Amino acid sequence: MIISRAQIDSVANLQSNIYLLKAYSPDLVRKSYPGQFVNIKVTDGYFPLLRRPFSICDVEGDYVYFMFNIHGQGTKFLSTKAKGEPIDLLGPLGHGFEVDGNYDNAIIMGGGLGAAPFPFLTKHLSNKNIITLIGGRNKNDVITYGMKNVHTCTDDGSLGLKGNVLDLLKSIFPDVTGKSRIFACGPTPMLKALQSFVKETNIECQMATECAMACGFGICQGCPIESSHDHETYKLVCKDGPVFNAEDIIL
Amino acid sequence: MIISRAQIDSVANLQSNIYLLKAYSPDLVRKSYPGQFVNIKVTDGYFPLLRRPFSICDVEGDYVYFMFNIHGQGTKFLSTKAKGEPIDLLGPLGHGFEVDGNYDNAIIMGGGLGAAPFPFLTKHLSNKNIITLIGGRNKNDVITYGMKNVHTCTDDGSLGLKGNVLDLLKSIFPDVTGKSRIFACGPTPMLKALQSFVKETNIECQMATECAMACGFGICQGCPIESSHDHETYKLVCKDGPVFNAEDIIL
Amino acid sequence: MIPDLSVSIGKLKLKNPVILASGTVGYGNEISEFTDLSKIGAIVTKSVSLKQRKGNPPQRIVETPAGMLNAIGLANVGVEKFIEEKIPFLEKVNSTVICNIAAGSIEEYVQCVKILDHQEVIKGFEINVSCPNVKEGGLIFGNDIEAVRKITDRTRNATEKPLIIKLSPNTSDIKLFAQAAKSAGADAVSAINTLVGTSFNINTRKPKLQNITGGLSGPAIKPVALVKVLEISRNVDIPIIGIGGIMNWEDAVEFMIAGASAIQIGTVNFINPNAGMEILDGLTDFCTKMNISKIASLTASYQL
Amino acid sequence: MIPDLSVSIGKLKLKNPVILASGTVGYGNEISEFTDLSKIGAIVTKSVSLKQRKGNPPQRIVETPAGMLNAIGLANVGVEKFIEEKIPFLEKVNSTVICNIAAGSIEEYVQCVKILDHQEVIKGFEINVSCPNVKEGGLIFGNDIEAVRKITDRTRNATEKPLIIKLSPNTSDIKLFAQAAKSAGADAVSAINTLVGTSFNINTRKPKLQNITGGLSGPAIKPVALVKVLEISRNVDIPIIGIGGIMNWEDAVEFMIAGASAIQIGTVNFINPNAGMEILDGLTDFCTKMNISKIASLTASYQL
Ligand SMILES: Cc1cc2nc3c(=O)[nH]c(=O)nc-3n(C[C@H](O)[C@H](O)[C@H](O)COP(=O)(O)OP(=O)(O)OC[C@H]3O[C@@H](n4cnc5c(N)ncnc54)[C@H](O)[C@@H]3O)c2cc1C
Ligand SMILES: Cc1cc2nc3c(=O)[nH]c(=O)nc-3n(C[C@H](O)[C@H](O)[C@H](O)COP(=O)(O)OP(=O)(O)OC[C@H]3O[C@@H](n4cnc5c(N)ncnc54)[C@H](O)[C@@H]3O)c2cc1C
Ligand SMILES: Cc1cc2nc3c(=O)[nH]c(=O)nc-3n(C[C@H](O)[C@H](O)[C@H](O)COP(=O)(O)O)c2cc1C
Ligand SMILES: Cc1cc2nc3c(=O)[nH]c(=O)nc-3n(C[C@H](O)[C@H](O)[C@H](O)COP(=O)(O)O)c2cc1C
Ligand code: FES
Ligand code: FES
Repeated sequence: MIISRAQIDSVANLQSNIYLLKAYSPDLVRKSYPGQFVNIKVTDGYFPLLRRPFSICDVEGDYVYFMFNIHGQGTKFLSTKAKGEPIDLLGPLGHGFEVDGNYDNAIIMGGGLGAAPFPFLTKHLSNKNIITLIGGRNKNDVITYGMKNVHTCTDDGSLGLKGNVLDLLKSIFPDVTGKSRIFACGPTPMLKALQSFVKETNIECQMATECAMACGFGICQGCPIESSHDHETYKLVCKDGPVFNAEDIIL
Repeated sequence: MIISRAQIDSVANLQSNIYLLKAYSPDLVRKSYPGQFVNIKVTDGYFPLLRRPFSICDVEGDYVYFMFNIHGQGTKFLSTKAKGEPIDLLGPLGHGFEVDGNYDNAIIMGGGLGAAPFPFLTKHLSNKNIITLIGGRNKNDVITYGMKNVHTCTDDGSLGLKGNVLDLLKSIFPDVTGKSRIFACGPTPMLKALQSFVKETNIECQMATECAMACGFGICQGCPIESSHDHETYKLVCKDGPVFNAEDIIL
Repeated sequence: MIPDLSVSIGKLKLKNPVILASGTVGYGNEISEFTDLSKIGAIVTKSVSLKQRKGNPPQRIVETPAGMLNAIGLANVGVEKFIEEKIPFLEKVNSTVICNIAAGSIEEYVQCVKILDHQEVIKGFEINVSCPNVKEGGLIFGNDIEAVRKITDRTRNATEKPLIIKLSPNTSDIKLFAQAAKSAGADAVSAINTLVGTSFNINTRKPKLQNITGGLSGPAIKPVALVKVLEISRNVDIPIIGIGGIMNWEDAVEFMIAGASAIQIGTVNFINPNAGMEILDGLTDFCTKMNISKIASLTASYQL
Repeated sequence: MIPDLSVSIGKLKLKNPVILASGTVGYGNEISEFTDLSKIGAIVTKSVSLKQRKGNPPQRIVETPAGMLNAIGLANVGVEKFIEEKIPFLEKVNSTVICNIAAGSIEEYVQCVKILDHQEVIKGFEINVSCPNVKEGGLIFGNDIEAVRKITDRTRNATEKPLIIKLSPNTSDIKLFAQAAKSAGADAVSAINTLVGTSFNINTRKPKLQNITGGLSGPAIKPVALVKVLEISRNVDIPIIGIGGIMNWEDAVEFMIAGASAIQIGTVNFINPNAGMEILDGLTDFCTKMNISKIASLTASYQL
């Protein structure tokens, strides 16, 4: 956990509303792990006041990548950064995906910008059979950047299967042999549906969650998530997560 | 009085900390008069919240110029504007200098950024004998851009007379023949000293004043200035000024 | 479908819920160069007092993070000049006028209302019991439930026109004040006036405002204003005009959801004097998109 | 000249006036990765209550213009775990600890103080009578002078250590509360806790915070916090710890001028967890430049 005064290398427009920010930050890169995130100060001053959390999308040499869409004012500011500008990155934060273990198939499932952490994760899964399932509302939403063996789906059928990623999973799952572990990231309704599916089918599943955050590293208590095991206290998305085992949390 | 969504043509660094912003705004130019000002929205959103008032420094064709130094966050934002960016200008505001009248010498006196309105004023005084007196703390502060027949002075003697603009005025005044009118702009202590000088010497004098403003056009009552004549009510710098006859106000 | 933007604030009917707040539009003449006063729901005048007031000496304005402090001190032309010099313009531009009144004594409030009651262009009174920047009345009244009750009661007897009491946020329990206003006969309450604040120059160690303290307005106070509106709405059955940091149509909708029947915009007028019209357009689009046929249905539609 | 940054808050002596505010640094462990807790004036713990508290369900955080709302609901580990799990770390890093206590009853406050009084690392207690986000105690206490007096009196009898009462800004007359705290034996008051506020999602019409209302902090509230400090300073002879929207050393100086003997930083820690050290550096430079040999001379040095 450091504050890195990194330098922007580029902000590229990947597709429609999706941007990829590349910044030079050797110190951050060295410590980063897939599924972790960084809390970014989007302007110099205190407006907007809070940092914005983004998954570490990828690392390459001394560069770190973030993927985002223009959502509100913070991401708008980010999208206008120019080469050479400094950017203040606090991270890496939280617990990422657990890739080690005894399984054959790494099934990566992302909805919309849930794809953000997967380029980095993909690199760490080189010894597994990767199956990537990416969904979106329509084909402009489907992000496949930096992923392997991708199957797609869309709500409107404009690309891939017409349906959501869970439908997609169900459609391919009968053909998958060996032991599987699911790595998921996306909107809460998607994660919820997936959670009950893996409960029934008993598949290992890790999911990256999201919630409003003030600090990102455990000092504000702003990011509670209900634990399945201990009802006396919440877990913190920023510190105990953002990646949880599906059976450990109540969404 | 309009809100003009103008376009930045350039922001040039004139000297040390002094910038010149050039914007395309035919509609504003057409209505402008020397000594008037424009209330500028320095960013897109509401941060900083208030507009910033700046004298109309000059107009040229369809372009309007503003001169400023980096003072706080607002002027910092202005200094980083790039060609083609839009800028929101509310103006022209207030009453400017009265140039008409029966006098021979137009004595222009500016301290520091008080020089800002004078390039434009100079153009409107083409049929007068212009004598321009510009002072600053040191030579980096002395702005002579767009002015004619300039005499300078500095507090530290690094340029021109060592002393303030009033000293400079006193030093040249014995040589001035004919009827004079003074046009002054600068820090309040300078204007105060000048005010008592012209009272004693009975010289016509108009001075551009400054004060904190919220609206710039008379709706907030935020910019009072004491009148010499009516003590029951204040005048408003933004509407009744910013240029006043020296005898009409109490500084 | 063209949504119906009209709203009722007690017996005061407005063509739409967007009102320009007292002290932020003078008496309408300057701002009319930027916005169409005949289309805005209503305009509230700068607080008028019986006699002309000079107001506080400068500096009167300080910018703060997402807000501003003002200590104007109720500078105004007084009732007489208001009638002679300001009302004719407001009549001419065909705007719906709510006259805001400030006073140093209960008697002065009543006299002002009586003198102004005959003016046809005035469609209602807003009683400012809450200005933090004058010494005699203002804050002291605004923080004293008995005073608010008395002022409401006495001004109520002086006019049949809609009577709105403008409440101070600088109290621990605003609903009690709303309740007092209601029980003494007010048609509505406005919430909120500015929060008391200050600011120092660290080099001179002097307050930046000559008056030492001032009133905080602008986006910074929006969360506080919203909770005051909600608090009144949940506890007192009286129409509320929501005020405080409204910059755009989204903010306006938020206040209506929290309980406001109409909203006032203040500080934003200084920065964007056409904000009122833009908010109106935004509200129209929002209602259309959301299939809201009557905007009044937004009022207190919170889902708690 | 190296300026003397030490300050006294009643009988509590600190090496400098920069304190990390309750609820914004947990129990110190996470933030210690970014800042040197042994160099900071003091750290105030997250409010501790007798039993562990789960706190409010999410969403607990909303950003607002130049501020944020929180409705954490005093989530904390409880006194027992605090002693077992948190105090050892604070001892190890050699930080000056002020323990903040929250409770639902006067008895609970007293019990907490009694249990914690033996802990040597705790150099003083800050009693939170003003949290707006819990139902039983909090706001109700904070707005009731008698309750504040009783809590102060009873906790005073439970400890000899410096006792600081943290005041609510959600009252009309904070000086009366400071006076009550003083007369019941408090060594100092902290001002201010957060302002009550809310925020709605205009599409769902639900409050963004699950708790409906939350506490507003950050730069937005600075002018309000400053005026509360000034008000206490001008009226009550008690040391004040100034809190509210402090982001940098200039803000810290402003609070000291307005009457604060020391200051606390809260929200800024979330954004810049090393802000405390940066403020210290800024204060040192400022004192040096201005030839201020003792920073304590800034306190209440306002020129009104
Ligand atoms: C652990 C984590 C990882 C994330 N990774 C990514 C990523 O890789 N790419 C990406 O595009 N987005 C990601 N998000 C969501 C991203 O943080 C928000 O889209 C972003 O904060 C929006 O900021 P804004 O100023 O543009 O929007 P605004 O709507 O203006 O933001 C207003 C406030 O709401 C908060 N907020 C808004 N949306 C969200 C959200 N979905 N989750 C949490 N807080 C929110 C903001 O932080 C801010 O405080 C992640 C969120 C979390 C918690
Ligand atoms: C009629 C008029 C004409 C002006 N013309 C010029 C000009 O041509 N060139 C120029 O450089 N400056 C001019 N100024 C001053 C200029 O407005 C301020 O320098 C500018 O507002 C500073 O903004 P900031 O955000 O950089 O500083 P900040 O210190 O961050 O501003 C904080 C607040 O204080 C106000 N403020 C700060 N300094 C002044 C000041 N001197 N006068 C009024 N308000 C102030 C700002 O408007 C803002 O609200 C003029 C002021 C007035 C009233
Ligand atoms: C400069 C200024 C002057 C004001 N004068 C008055 C006034 O005379 N009477 C009054 O009732 N309210 C007055 N107000 C308060 C506003 O009407 C409004 O209640 C407050 O500013 C909050 O709204 P806003 O955040 O939209 O500005 C004034 C506000 C400002 C900023
Ligand atoms: C997320 C959060 C949690 C807080 N929790 C507590 C708390 O447990 N006890 C307390 O006394 N104050 C608490 N506070 C209030 C702060 O200590 C401080 O009084 C307030 O935030 C104003 O200061 P700031 O503007 O610097 O943040 C909390 C503030 C925030 C933002
Ligand atoms: S975001 Fe602050 S504790 Fe998780
Ligand atoms: S600045 Fe608003 S009236 Fe002059």
